Amino acid sequence: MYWILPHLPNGLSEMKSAFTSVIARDFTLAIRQGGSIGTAIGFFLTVIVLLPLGLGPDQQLLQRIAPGALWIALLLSVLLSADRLYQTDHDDGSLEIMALSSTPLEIVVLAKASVHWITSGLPLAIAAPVFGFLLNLDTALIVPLGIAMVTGSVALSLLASLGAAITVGLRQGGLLVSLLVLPLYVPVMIFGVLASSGAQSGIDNSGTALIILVAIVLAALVVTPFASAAALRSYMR
Amino acid sequence: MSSIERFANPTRFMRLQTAVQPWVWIITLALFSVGLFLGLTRAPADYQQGETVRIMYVHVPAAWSALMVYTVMAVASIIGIVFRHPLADIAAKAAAPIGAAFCFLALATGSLWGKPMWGTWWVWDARLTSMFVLLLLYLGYMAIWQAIDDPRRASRIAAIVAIVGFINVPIVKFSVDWWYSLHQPASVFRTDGPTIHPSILTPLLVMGLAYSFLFLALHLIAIRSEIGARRIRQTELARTGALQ
Amino acid sequence: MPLSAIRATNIDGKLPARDKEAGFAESYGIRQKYTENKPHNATGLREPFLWYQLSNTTFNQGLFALNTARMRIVGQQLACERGGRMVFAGLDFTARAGRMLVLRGPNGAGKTSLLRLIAGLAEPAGGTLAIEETSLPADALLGEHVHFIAHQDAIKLHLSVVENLSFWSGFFGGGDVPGAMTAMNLSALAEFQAQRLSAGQKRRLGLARLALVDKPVWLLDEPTVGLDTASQKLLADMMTRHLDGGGIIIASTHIDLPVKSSDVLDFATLAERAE
Amino acid sequence: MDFSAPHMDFVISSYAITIVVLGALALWIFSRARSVTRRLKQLDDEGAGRRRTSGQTET
Repeated sequence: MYWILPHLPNGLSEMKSAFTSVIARDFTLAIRQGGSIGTAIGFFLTVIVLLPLGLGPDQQLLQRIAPGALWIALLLSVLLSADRLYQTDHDDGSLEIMALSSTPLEIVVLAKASVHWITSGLPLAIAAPVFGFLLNLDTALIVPLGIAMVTGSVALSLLASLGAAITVGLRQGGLLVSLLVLPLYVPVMIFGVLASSGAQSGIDNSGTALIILVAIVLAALVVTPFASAAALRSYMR
Repeated sequence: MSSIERFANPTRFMRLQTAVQPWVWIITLALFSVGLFLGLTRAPADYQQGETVRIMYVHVPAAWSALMVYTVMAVASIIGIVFRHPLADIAAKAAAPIGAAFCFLALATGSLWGKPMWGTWWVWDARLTSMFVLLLLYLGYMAIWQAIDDPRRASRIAAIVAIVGFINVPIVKFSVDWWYSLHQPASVFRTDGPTIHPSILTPLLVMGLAYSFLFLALHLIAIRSEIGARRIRQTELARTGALQ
Repeated sequence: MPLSAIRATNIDGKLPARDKEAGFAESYGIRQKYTENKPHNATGLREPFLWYQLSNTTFNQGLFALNTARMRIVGQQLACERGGRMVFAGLDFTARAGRMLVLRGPNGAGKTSLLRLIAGLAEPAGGTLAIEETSLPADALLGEHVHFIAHQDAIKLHLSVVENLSFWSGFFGGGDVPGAMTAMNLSALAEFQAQRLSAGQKRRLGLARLALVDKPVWLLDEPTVGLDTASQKLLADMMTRHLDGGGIIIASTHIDLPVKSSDVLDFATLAERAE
Repeated sequence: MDFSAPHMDFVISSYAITIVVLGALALWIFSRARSVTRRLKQLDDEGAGRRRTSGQTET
């Protein structure tokens, strides 16, 4: 790749301006249209309410499953909030114009995914521990849960945007997205729960689990932009 | 004409396939008979599991080959997406149902093994759980092929799905092992590892080889018919092109 | 295509002496291959995914001054398939600098498919598409040097006119927003949200992108749809200016735009030849 | 191996399900291959017929 080097300064500035303008646009749109984050939190609460109704109001039981239940609610709502991430850009032709520019589509994907994280993933990750009291969450766990969720939600948003990109041209997105993305969520959830549920059977691995969670986030940060951009390109050809 | 160059290599493959096919089947049957003979008659019954241990000779090879097939699928997808080799896409697509069947068998026999051992049909044991996730990955991959009509587009998207899933598999395995080691149930028993006695290991390996050759045989046929299907599509395409 | 060929296009060439960028490239020890009078296949979208497709042309918009004086876009024996059906086959065309190529033909004849194919948004089922006599590097993709005006206007309804345009100018790394608005007579509507615009005004907003950033090749798919005569005049003026600057326009229109120096590619006759 | 051993039914049923599933898979693959070859042959005959009637060549 040595032959890129002389042109990087020029290219970088261009890509930076593209990146920032996509972020600015999507952020403005998210604020103008509004509603999306409210819907996501509403969905989150619905899942939380269904759990005691299904499992019975046993406080001890709820307290024991609280971290896992909150994580499941979180990843479901993040997944569904990203379902239509690329839809409007795909339908109104913006995506094609972006693909035709000299800015790699990976940059666009990264920008859109980060906006989704800021507008959906992060608020949910912050709200989730707060709503933990509904499940009688051990108050000592609120802070570690918050940290783990804010970290993990980055990976959740990235993988959800990958799912949205893979199904952008298809009529029935939702179910397929879930089938494709939920298996990818398994490691995030496992280490997220471990990082946020403190001491398990004597030993406390939450620190290690959090570090591994960060590693997973970084891996997702590397892989998903390329995969999503490739998927979007394939839908345009 | 691009369609010709697109199928130049496949035609060579067809010739190769017709040549090797019978030998592959002979080897497969031979391996199966040897493996079953050793496993069912020669290998001893386990001192605590009794005859139940013989389930291992269909369970473990199924799990092995499910993983192997997914690897084959991912490698084929990488070749297909980087070098645009049509045969690679076709090979990946043809492998998926076979791998899914192996994966399902691993789960079913595992559950049948678990009932007498654990007393329940299903235990969230680390191995079974990661197998379950693998089955989900297979289903997702096949769902993509179902959902997208245009084969060229479908092959690219499916390849991306397969590659991402392939990156995911070891992470899932690692995380599930970790998770399982933390909530450890009372009775744990190992189905493989260095402790196995050769009289058990030999039939196990032979059966594993037999499964691999069965995959090879079925895969070759599936690829062949997939090439045929694409060629049918091409021909009909050419007809419509000539008509309008 | 074989890796060796692609490497060869990236290195081991000579720079024309007249190129003002020669010193720059040489100073980095890079010797940029040029394809004067040499055609090369230029279709498709660039995939950083494939390491060997990465090259300076991904990044060096504006670094190489486009020499479009004698530039030609030449399609030979192009075939296009869509939805399992052959749209057209054996299509030959040449688009010359300073001239407009008008695509004529009934609906479904493949005018849009051809435009998408040139832009790189569709893959030819056969044939070659090449840029000839250009100063673009050998591995340039045509798609990165075109304005593509499709049926959709690529505008966000919740953004105002000026916001839409400044997004695109920011995305393309700088553009002339006020100029674009005056070119399509949108200055009065600058603060209007796009959802309050009429269909024709939306179309004008979409077309304003042409004046926003300078690109040598314009691909216009029914640009006049929903435009009143005044706006059509504006568009025609813009196109004439582009052609006078040595640009290339390939447009599918039903009405005759008052644009001089235009060739016609009729898909009806093409279909007859296919019989 | 003795068939009177405890849990023998589980062993037998696991072997049975393996045979059934793999057999079904093989059957499916074989039938698909057969149908594809039949259709291909049919198309080739048509193509040959078209060529014979009108001198036009395959696209």
